[in-house]
Amino acid sequence: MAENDNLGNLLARRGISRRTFLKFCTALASSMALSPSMVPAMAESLAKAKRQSVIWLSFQECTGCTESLTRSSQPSIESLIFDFISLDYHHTLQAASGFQAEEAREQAMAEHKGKYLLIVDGSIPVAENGVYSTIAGMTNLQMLEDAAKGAMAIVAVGTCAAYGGLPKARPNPTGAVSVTDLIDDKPIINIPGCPPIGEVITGVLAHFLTFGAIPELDTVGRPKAFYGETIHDRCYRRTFYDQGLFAETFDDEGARKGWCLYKLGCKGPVTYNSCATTKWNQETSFPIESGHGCIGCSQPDFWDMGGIYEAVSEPLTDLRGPAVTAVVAGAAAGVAVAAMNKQSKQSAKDRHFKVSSETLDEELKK
Amino acid sequence: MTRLQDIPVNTEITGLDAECNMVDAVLHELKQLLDAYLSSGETGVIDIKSMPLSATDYDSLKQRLGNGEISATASLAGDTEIYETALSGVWWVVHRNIDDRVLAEQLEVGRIPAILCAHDDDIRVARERL
Amino acid sequence: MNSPAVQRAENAFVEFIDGPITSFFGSCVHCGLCAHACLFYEETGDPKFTPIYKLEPMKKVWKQNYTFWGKLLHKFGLSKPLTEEDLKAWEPLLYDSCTMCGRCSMVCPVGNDISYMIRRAREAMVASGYAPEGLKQATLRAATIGSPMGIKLPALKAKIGHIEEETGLKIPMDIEGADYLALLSSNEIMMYPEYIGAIAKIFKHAGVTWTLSSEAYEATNSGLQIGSSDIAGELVQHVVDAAEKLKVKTVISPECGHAYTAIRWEGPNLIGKKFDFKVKHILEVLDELREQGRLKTTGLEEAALTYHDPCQLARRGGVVEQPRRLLNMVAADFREMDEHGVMNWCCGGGGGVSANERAADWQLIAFNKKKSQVQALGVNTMVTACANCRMVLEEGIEENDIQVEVLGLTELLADYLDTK
Amino acid sequence: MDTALLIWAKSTGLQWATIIMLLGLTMRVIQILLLGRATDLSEARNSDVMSAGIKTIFRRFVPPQGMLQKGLLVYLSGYIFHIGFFIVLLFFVPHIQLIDSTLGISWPGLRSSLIDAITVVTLLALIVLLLHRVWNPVLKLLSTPEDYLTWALTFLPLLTGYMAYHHMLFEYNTMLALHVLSVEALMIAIPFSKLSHMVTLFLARWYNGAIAGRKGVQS
Repeated sequence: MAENDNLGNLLARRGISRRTFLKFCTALASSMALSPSMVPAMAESLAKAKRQSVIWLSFQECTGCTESLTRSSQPSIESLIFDFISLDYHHTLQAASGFQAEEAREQAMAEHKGKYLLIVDGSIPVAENGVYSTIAGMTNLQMLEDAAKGAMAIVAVGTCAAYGGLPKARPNPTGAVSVTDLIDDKPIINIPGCPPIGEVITGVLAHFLTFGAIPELDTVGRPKAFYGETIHDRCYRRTFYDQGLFAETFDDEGARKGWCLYKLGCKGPVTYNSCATTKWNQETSFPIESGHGCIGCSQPDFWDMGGIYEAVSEPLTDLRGPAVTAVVAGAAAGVAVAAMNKQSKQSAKDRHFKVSSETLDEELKK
Repeated sequence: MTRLQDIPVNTEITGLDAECNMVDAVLHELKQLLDAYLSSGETGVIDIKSMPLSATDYDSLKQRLGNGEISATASLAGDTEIYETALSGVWWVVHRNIDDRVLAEQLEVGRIPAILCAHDDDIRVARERL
Repeated sequence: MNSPAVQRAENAFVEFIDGPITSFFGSCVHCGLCAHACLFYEETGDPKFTPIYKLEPMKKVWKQNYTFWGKLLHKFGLSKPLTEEDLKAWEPLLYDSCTMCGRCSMVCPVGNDISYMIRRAREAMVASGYAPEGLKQATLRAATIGSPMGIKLPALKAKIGHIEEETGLKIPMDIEGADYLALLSSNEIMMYPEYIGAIAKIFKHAGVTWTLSSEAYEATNSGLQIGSSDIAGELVQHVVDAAEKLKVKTVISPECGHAYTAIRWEGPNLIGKKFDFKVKHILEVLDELREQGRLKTTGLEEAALTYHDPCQLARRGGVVEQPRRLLNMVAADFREMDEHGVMNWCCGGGGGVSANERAADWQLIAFNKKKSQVQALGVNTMVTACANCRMVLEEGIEENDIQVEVLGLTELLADYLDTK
Repeated sequence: MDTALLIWAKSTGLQWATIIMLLGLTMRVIQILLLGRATDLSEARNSDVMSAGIKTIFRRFVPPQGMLQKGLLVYLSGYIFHIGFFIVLLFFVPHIQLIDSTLGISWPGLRSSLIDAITVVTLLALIVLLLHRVWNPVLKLLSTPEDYLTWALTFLPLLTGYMAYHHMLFEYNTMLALHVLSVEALMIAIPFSKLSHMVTLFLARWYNGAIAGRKGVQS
C-alpha cells in the first residue's frame, strides 16, 4: 500500500462499493451516537483519509484489551479500519520479537515523528523508578516518555492505561499510574473499560481518521459519544428501578423476572459506558442482560469503589464500630461537660445575689 | 447432582410497562421532519436503534407506520432492507451485516433513501469497466 | 470588666438555667409560631412581642455557658457579651409585655415551656435591678408589710367588721385546728371584700370550720411576679408558719391566679421543703364540697354569662373543670368562649403587669382580645375566679365603655346558696 | 478527581460525619439530662408525669386549637418539608440499602419517580419557608445567620440528590459525591445547631408535658 493512498481507493480495490461504505458509516455513526444527518459527509471525509501510522505499547496489562479488539472471528467491515492503519509496533501481536521488534518501534517513531498515533494499554508503574515492569531492559515509564514525544495524539485503551485500573487499586504496590498522570503535553483520549468494547475502540479510531482530530471528551478524558450516558440510564431494566422492583438475591423470583440489580451491587448508576446499547460479542448481550450487575469497570478507581456486590449507596467503611465508639465517647464527654456545668452552676449559686427588701428599697431610692 | 439443564432458567422479561410513550414521541418527530422536508426539501433521519424502545414499543411503532408501495433489498456486505411505510416519504431502513446482525435501523424522511442512490465514484468505476 | 448589674444578671441566668431550659433553647428553630399565641403580639402585630424573643438575654448567657461553640467563642472573647443595654432594652419586654400566661408554652411545636423560662429570666432581671418600679414598690411593700398594696392588719380588721355587720356572720381569726386557713388577695380586701362574706356564708352552709390568720392573711405573692425566689420564699414562709401554728389541714388560695401558683406549685420549692398541709384553690374546695353534697344551691342566674379562665388557675394550675361544674349549678345560660380552659386568652394584666404602671397602655391594648371574645358571645356577664383578672377586666370594660359586668364565682355561688 | 472525592465521601467523610454527629448528639442529650432540674416538692395533682410527658411528645406533632389558621404557611410548609424530607430519606431505595448495609434492617421503598416528585415538593416548601423567614417581620427579628446556614444545609442534600438523579450540572459521580458531602455537612452541623432539635425536641416536649402534667394539665 502506498504511503499516500487513501481509504476510498482501498475500498475500490477491494471491490467494496461506496454504498457499502455508506452503510458502514451509518452503523458507525449510530454506535457513536452521532447525528444520522452527518453520515454522508463523514463517509466522504473518511474515504479521503490517509493511512495512519500507529504504535501500540502494552504495559502493566492482561492483554484483555487486545483480545477485545481482535476478538472478532468473522471478518467484519470494521476490520477495514485495521487493514487501513499501519500498526507499526504491537508488542503482543507482532510477528517480530527481540531487538527486531524494538528496532521496528524506533524506526516507526523516527519515520513518522509527530504524525503517529500512540496507543497504550496497561498502567505504568513508577515506584522504584519503574522497575516493576520493563520491556527489553527499558522501563515502561521510559518507553512511554520516549514514544509520547513524537506522537500526534495518545489513545489510552483500557482502564489501566486510562486511570491506573487494577494495578493502581489500593494499596498499589507498584505505584501504578495512568497515561494522563505522566503525559500532559499531548492530546490523550481515554477509552476505559476492562476491557473496552471493541466497537468503541474502532469507533474512536474511525473518528480520528475521519475528522483528523480527537472527539469531544468528558471530564475524565473519555469520548462523550460512547461514555456520555450511564449504563443505568440506557439499561433495559431501568423501568424496574423506577418502579421499585429489585432482585434481592441472584436466584430469587425478582432475579428470574429480570428486575433491577441495584441491590445486588450493580454499578450502572455511576458508570459511564455504552455497554447497554453497543453490547458485547456481536451485540449478543452485556453483563446486566446476563443477570449480573455492572461492576463499573470504565470508571476511575473502580476497584476502590466498594465491593462488586455492594450497592452504590452503601458506605465504603464500617460505620457501626465508629458509631458505637462515638456514642460511648459522647456519653463520657457529656458526663464530663455536665460536671463542669454543674460546677459553674454551683458557683453561680454560691455567688447568688440575694434580693431583699433592703436592696429593693435602695434601688427605689435612687 | 442437578444437571445444568435441570436448573430452571427463565429469561423472559415480564412486567415491563407495555408502552413507554416512545411511539408517540417518534410519530411526533416524523411529523416535524415531514414538515421540514415539505418546506425546504431537507431530508431527515431518526435512529431507531439508539432509542430505548421496548419490544412492545417497537412492534407497535411498526404497526402504526404500516407498509407502503415500495420495498427493496440491497446486498451491501450483508442485506439492507428498505421499505416505504404507509406514509409516503417515510422509509424504514434496516442495515444488517453478513452475520445478519442489525448494524443500524433508521427511519428516513425524503423522496428516496440515500443508500439507494449510486455514488459518483462507483459510477466512475462503472464507466471505466465499459 | 462587666458592671455589677450585668454580673449579677449573668450569674442568676447561669444559676437558673436547668435541664429543661437547655433543652428548650437547644430545640428552638425560630419558627415564630409562639408569636401567634401571645396576646401582646396578636393585638399589636409588633414582632418584638414574640415570646421567645423576650428571652434573648437569657439565650445569650445559655449559649455562652451551655453550648459547645458558644463556650468556645466566649472563652476567646469572640461572642457578644451580655450588656446593661440588653437588660435595659429587655426589661419592658420581660415585664410589661408578658403576663406569664403560658399560652406560648402550649403551642410551641418543639415543646418549649417559654413561660417557665420567662419566670427564671426575671430572676436575673430583678437581681440586676432591672425590674419595673411599680413592681419593685409592690414587692417592697409585700416584703415589709406583708401586702403588696400595703394593707395592714387594722385595715383588714376594719373591713372584716363591715362584713360581719352586713352578713351577720363571724369572720374567724386565728382559730387553731380549723379545717381551713383561708388566704386573701390584696384586691379582695380592698376592692372585693364581698369575697370574704361569700366564703363565710358558704362554709357556714357546708358546716366546715375555717379561719383567717392575723399573721398571714395575704396570698398575693409579688416576689413571684417580680421574679425573686428570695422574696417569694419569704412570703410563702409567712403562710407556712401561720398554717403550722394554727395546725390547719388545708390552706385555701383565694380567687387569685398568681397567688395560687405561688403557694400551690412554687411554695414548697421556694422554701425547700414539702408542706405538711394541703393547698387548694377556693374553687377546688367548693367543688369538693359540691361533690360531697355539702354545697347546695337553689335558683338559677338567668342572664347569659361566660367564664374567664385565669391563666394561672387553668393553664398553669389545672383548675379547669371545677369552675364549670360549679357554674352549671347556678347558671341557666352558660356560654363558653371560643378559646377557653387551657387555651384561654389572658386578661392582659397578669404576671405583675397590672402592678406596673408603665405597662398600662399595653395592658389596655391586650384587653381587646377579651373584648372581642366576649362580644362574639353576646353576653354581658363574665364570671372569673381571680381578683386581679377581675380588676383588669373591669378597667378594660370601663376604658372601652362596654356593658359587661364581672363577677367572682365564689360570690355568685354564695348568692344562690340553698339556705333552707 | 471526582471519583476520589466520591470514595472519600463514602468512606472517611461518612465515618467522621457519623462520629461527630453521634458524639455531639449524645453529649448534648447527656448534658441536658445531667443538668436536670430540682426535684419538685409540691404535691402533684397527677403523679403520672411520665405519660403526660409522652403524650405531649405526640400532641405537639399536631397544631393546637386555633393555631393552624394563624400560622398556616409555616405549618403547611413545615409539615410538607419535614414529611417530605423523611420520606425521601427513608423510602428511597438506595437510602434503604445504605441503612440495610449498616444496621441490617430494611423495608420496602417507594418508586423513584414518586421520590422525585416528593423531592421537588419538599424543595419548594423549603423555599417558601426561606422566603417567609426573609419577609415575615417576626422571623426576620428572630433569625440569625445560623438559621440561614441550617436552611442551606437542609436544602442542599435534597437539591444535590435531585440534581444527581437528573444528571444536572456535573456528571453523576461528581454530583453524587457532592450529595454525600452535603449530607455529611448536615450531619456534622446537627449537634451544634438548632438542628439538634431532631433529638432534643423529644426532651423539650417531655419536660413541658411533665411540668404541666404534674399540675393536671395536658400541654
